[in-house]
Amino acid sequence: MKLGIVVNEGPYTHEASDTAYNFAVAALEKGHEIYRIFFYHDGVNNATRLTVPPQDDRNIQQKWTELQEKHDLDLVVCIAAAQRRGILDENEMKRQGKDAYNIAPGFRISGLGQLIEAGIQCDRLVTFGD
Amino acid sequence: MKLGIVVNEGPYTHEASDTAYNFAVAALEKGHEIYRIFFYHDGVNNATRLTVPPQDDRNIQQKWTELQEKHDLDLVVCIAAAQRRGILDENEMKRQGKDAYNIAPGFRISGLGQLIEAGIQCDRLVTFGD
Amino acid sequence: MSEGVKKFLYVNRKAPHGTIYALEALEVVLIGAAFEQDVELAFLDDGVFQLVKGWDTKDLGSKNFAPTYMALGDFEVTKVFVEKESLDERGLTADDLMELMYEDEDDDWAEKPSIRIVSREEMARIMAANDVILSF
Amino acid sequence: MSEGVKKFLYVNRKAPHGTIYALEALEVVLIGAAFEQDVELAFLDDGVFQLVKGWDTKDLGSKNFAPTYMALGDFEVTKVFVEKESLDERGLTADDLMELMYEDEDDDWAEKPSIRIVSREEMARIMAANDVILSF
Amino acid sequence: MAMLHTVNKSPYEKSALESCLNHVSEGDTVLLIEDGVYAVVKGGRAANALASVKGVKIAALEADLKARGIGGDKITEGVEVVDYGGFVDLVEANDKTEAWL
Amino acid sequence: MAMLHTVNKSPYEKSALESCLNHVSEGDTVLLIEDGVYAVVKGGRAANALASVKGVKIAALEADLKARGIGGDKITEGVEVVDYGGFVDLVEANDKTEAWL
Repeated sequence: MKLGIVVNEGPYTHEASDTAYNFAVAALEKGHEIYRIFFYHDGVNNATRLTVPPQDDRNIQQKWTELQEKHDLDLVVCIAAAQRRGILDENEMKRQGKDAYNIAPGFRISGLGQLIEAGIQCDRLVTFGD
Repeated sequence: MKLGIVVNEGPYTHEASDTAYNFAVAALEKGHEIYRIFFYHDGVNNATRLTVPPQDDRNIQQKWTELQEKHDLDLVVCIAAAQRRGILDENEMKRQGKDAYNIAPGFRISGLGQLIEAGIQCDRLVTFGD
Repeated sequence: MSEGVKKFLYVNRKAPHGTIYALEALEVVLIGAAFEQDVELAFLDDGVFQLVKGWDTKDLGSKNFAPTYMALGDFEVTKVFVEKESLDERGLTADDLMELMYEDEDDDWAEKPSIRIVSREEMARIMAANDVILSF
Repeated sequence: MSEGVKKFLYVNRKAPHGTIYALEALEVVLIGAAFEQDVELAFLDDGVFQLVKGWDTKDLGSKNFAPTYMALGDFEVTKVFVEKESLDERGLTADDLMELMYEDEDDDWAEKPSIRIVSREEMARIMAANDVILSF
Repeated sequence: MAMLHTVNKSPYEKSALESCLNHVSEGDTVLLIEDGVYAVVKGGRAANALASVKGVKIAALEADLKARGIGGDKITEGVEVVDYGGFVDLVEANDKTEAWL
Repeated sequence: MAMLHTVNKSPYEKSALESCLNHVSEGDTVLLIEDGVYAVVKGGRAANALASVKGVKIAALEADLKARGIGGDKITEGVEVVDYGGFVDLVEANDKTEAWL
């Protein structure tokens, strides 16, 4: 089946992003297609490359980035939610007159339409959040 | 009285940081001393200068920064919680080998001991969170 | 099934102001309205508090987004289901809610209420009858 | 009052793993142990799940921080109160909990259990008797 | 050693208020803030629970009530409405504060 | 039109499971994940509530049970334990998924 996944919480704070990641891995192993993973609400915080988790803990952002590379996934960060929470790519940095950006490799920033479109295109939409 | 304030949630996502801000303003207006405001858990997300809230909404980070300037407040961001969530100052950026930092003016990064010390030094400790 | 019109249900179960879910859910609904799918909104549990009228957020200092609910009709979002049992438990009645209206193009643009109070059983059937559920 | 030894109570009411509060609360307790204040830990409501033994977080992929609870005694955190009513409601008994021990320096370093099961009424008195409460 | 308890959770979504009321002592104050103020809506299940607690002052934060459209005769009897300044006064008047998060 | 309902909240802290069980239809499946798995602890109040629901399959995610030390005879009867692959299969086997957040 063609899957859409929605991630609504930040890494570490809430288990939702671990669950979403493990679910995505299991779906890929079973040969399903992941059409898109959409990060909304605090979920946009999965996409900052500035995290420094403790040495003995997982690096959730890095796990997403590696999964994206391996399977050419479409990891979309909602632009409105990202602006509110200080997640910017280089383009947004310039547009907003900021002096730094923090998006991690493998994620792209786009609009909420990408969520609706995933709902239309996918056989199933699965939401992880708080 | 000498007050310590703990803020445990990020701006916008949860009302806790609004409540803490409004409480701090009211305490200052009544002539109380705010010994320290400590940002823990997702509360560290109050301290990113990269947020771009909608034009018709409040800018919570900026409100904290201005309150700090006006009253010379001690706004402390927990270093462990901040690392997990990608909030860095210039020093941490260098130490961790990162290429950008995002802390807003008026906040400083320090250890959890600052929270305990506030508990010891203050007449009252008031916590806002989820 | 992946190309036709789908029935989208937005399920709102959280109170406004305390957390951002109500506001960010509305942002999805507004964007979604442009996609010409069938759209229904469900308010149950603490979600019914979102529709209580008379908000004044000035002292709190946050944005008053009540007008966005009032504008849903203009975005052709006209099916708003509110669960009666959720209202009852919380001491609320239909009179406590905002009056959401829309103009019915099939009935000479007559103004009609968007909110329909439904029982818990009907709410379960509404959930079962949709294709895609977005939960907030 | 601002310079003497204070009685700190850490109130843990949330389950582990689902959210980070349990883990980050422990980090505060460990740092706080260095400050030579009186320290007590309270576990009630879903907080009692933090002490259930037998964690295996491998499949989940997160850090297993159960050993940190086991090490509390070494940090001289020896007063751990667990509410009986909270255990009962959740189908748990004292036997389901980790065995937290400490060495009593006043009793020839005898090994003693840190956990004390208390009633809801006693828990209320423990809260009332402390100077500073940190809630997680 | 009177205590101020703050509750910021909806009593219909979370068990924080119930747990708080199970642990208050006589002479304490419970201040409802944020989504906690939904407990005062007259005729609601939670308002009935509040009414059954004796010897404890119940207060609610005005800004949070107003933001949510809860005012006047929608507020159950026995609840004191305070502004942020009143919140500060309650913190001062009690020996310590416990947040029921 | 069978549905998969996911519940990730502790039934002792939040009302999500209760509301979910009030809205399921016959033939649906409820999958407990994250803190939702605490509902299966035998002898707990929530396990009794689960047992009263008829015509609905109850499943729980193995990784979340194991992380929390809930296994073997601590799990109440009638609960199917599934791994992440089983979660994916449940998503496929049902027409749609509703998350009770």
